[in-house]
Amino acid sequence: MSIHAPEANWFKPPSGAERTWIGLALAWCLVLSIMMPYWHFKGKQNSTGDSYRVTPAAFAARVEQFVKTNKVAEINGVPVVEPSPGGDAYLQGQMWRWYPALKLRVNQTYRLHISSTDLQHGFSLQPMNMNFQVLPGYDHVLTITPTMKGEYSIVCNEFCGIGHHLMTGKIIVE
Amino acid sequence: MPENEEKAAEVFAHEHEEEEHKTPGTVVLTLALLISFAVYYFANWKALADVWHVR
Amino acid sequence: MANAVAIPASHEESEVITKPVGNHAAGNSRTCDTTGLPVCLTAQLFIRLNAVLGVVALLAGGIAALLIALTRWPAVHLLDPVWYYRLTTFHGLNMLIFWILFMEVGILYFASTTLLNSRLFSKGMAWASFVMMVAGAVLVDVTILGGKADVMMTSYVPLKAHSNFYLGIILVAVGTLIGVANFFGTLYIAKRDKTYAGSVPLVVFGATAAAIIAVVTLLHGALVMIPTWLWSMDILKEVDAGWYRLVWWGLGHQSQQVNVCAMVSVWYFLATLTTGAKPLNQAVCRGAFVLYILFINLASAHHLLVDPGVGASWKIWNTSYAMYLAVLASMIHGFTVPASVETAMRKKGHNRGLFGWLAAAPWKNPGFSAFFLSLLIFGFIGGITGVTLGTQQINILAHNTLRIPGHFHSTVVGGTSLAFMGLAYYVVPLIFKREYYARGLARVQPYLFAVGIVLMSLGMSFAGSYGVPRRHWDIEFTGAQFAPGFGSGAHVMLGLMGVGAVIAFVGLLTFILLTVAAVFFGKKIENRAMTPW
Amino acid sequence: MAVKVHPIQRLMDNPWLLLALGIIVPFLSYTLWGWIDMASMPKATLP
Repeated sequence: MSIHAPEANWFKPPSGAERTWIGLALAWCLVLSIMMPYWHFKGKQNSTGDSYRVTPAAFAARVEQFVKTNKVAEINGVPVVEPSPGGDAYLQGQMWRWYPALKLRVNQTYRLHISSTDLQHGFSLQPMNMNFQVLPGYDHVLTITPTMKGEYSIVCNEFCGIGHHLMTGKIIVE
Repeated sequence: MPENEEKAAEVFAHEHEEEEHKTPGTVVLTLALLISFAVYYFANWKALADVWHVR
Repeated sequence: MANAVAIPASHEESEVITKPVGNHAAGNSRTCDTTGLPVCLTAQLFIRLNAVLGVVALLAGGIAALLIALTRWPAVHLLDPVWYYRLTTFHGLNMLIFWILFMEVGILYFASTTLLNSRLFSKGMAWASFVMMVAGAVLVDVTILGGKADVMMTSYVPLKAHSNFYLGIILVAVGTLIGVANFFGTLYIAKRDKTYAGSVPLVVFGATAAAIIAVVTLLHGALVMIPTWLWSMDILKEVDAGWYRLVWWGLGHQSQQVNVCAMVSVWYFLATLTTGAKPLNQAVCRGAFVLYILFINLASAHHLLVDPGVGASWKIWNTSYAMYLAVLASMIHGFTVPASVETAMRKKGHNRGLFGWLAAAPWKNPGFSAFFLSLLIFGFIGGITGVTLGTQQINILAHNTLRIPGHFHSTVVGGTSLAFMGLAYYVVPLIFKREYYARGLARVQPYLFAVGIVLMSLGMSFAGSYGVPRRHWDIEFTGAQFAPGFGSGAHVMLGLMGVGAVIAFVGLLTFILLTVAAVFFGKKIENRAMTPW
Repeated sequence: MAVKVHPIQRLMDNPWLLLALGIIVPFLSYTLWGWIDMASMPKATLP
């Protein structure tokens, strides 16, 4: 009984169906654990946590400079900025907007720096549905390659105060 | 010594026999779990392979 | 009992044992008329107190649950944003922390006294623990409802709440830690006083695993909450956002691993109580608990898989709980628990076909149905989604979407809470010594709750697969600069979630009303066994 | 009567050893390693 003390010498190796199941489960667990390193080397989607320490002020200044030099248009009063293919792009999360809007070329790779100047935010690209955490003080660098053309929205999926659900942004891929 | 060991093995084998349980229903239940697990898990890898490349 | 001096018991406890037994003082223990197990009356008092407070927290959190679910159901969209975010904070803390911790301290007291035939280590510590937990929980709830802590359960810095919010959590954590220490103290005196021979029973072993994980959890809680509390009072200048997340999840996720351990112990307990099941192999069951103790806490990394600051090696190693050894443990329990029931039922002659034993199981006993449904929901929905979401790269698709609450509502609610409800159907007759009214309703209640939670979890999970964020007031983005919007599929799923939530709430309310009625007004059980379910 | 107890059973019968291991393993693997990762994060150069 599981509520009474077991017999004095209860240790015995598993047997029968129980033993088979443990073997099967262990094999499945090994498959699970091999999948991650496998994808790390062979897969195209990885979150490696590439990041650098940065002050919010320094990051905001760099974003401003990026907007000034690379702005190509404006939508809804938000500057649309086009980084050079293969280069660095900057995105600032703040209460409550993603700044600026980005214009990227399909199948080009960018180093997308994301950080926050106030609270924690959640970068959530829709309807592609890719999600990354954004922290103040951390320059989170995603080496990203858009593989499909289209207009994508960024929503915030980390609670950041009362206007959280209004925090949106845009990425256009051409 | 070998005799003792033999005896011990015998006792163990005997206990073993007594303790053998038949649980075919549980086996089917857990196999169903394993199969649904594998289907959901690999469907997610497939979905992941379809999004933008990132590192 | 034969040569006990016949002193009439002065109060309701008619079967109180009036001479010292084992390490119990005279008049401080009784024998349960149903199970024949010894009950320490000090432990009994605190099991009752903790159970009552647990149910109060469950009711508070449950009302909030209904309101926020009706807000996230786009067709209803009930609350304004302020109260939506406020009650989401309130719901999380009352359900995930208070309800569960109160119940778990009660379970620890029960397992270490009754099942080990021992007295409780310290009445003073039990009081200290209880008072601190209640004070902390009240402080947190008052601060939240007063609008001074709209920070979600996670209170990620630099989002700041009133200092009383952090103080309340510290009080709850320290109070729980004292309760856990009381458990370890009882383990120690039981061994010293030789109240049992050989190894502890399996349920006590599982409770020990839960207690060990609780220690790790609460140490992380102290480590993160004390600096944050100082920061909220401007004594400390800054708490780093990444550091906070790392240590906070050592509290936030690990506390849920305490639930897993406690729940599995309750499965074994209820399986024994309702079907006479006994574990096929003690070494296998205990070995699985040891794997939990060693590795399950690494799963806190699941929350940091798309975070900056921690590298890929750390993420992969920890998210796999060191090669998925804790998943292996759950899969082992997932076999041994039903296998023990199957063996017990077959021994009783229910041998027809593959599932004759299952069909003949006591499905009308809410203790059994709650336990078995908990097992199925936890395994098939909670386990599978959890491991998938917790895969380092797959997390890119899931982080902070509704898939996350979809997962943990099937583990913590469909799993742990449902199992604890099943436990209550025995705790009330055996510890409160009261009968349930409306037993027909009690028989239906676990099914009602389970169906609601399954619909709700699946609705959330699949809405999250469409990208719907968690903790989000308006997925129509009314008034936002860019309005992403979500398709009809997401809306259907959110509707499913809403319907499920309403059904689950009805099930929850049924449970609470039945239990409150039984505890305060139920027919007393004196000198007789409980009416079997 | 001295019964030979299997070493694994002896380990499982010792809650204090399990408590120590249960604290040390996650602390080293999750918490300390995590801190080291964060502390060794370089400063941003922002090209």
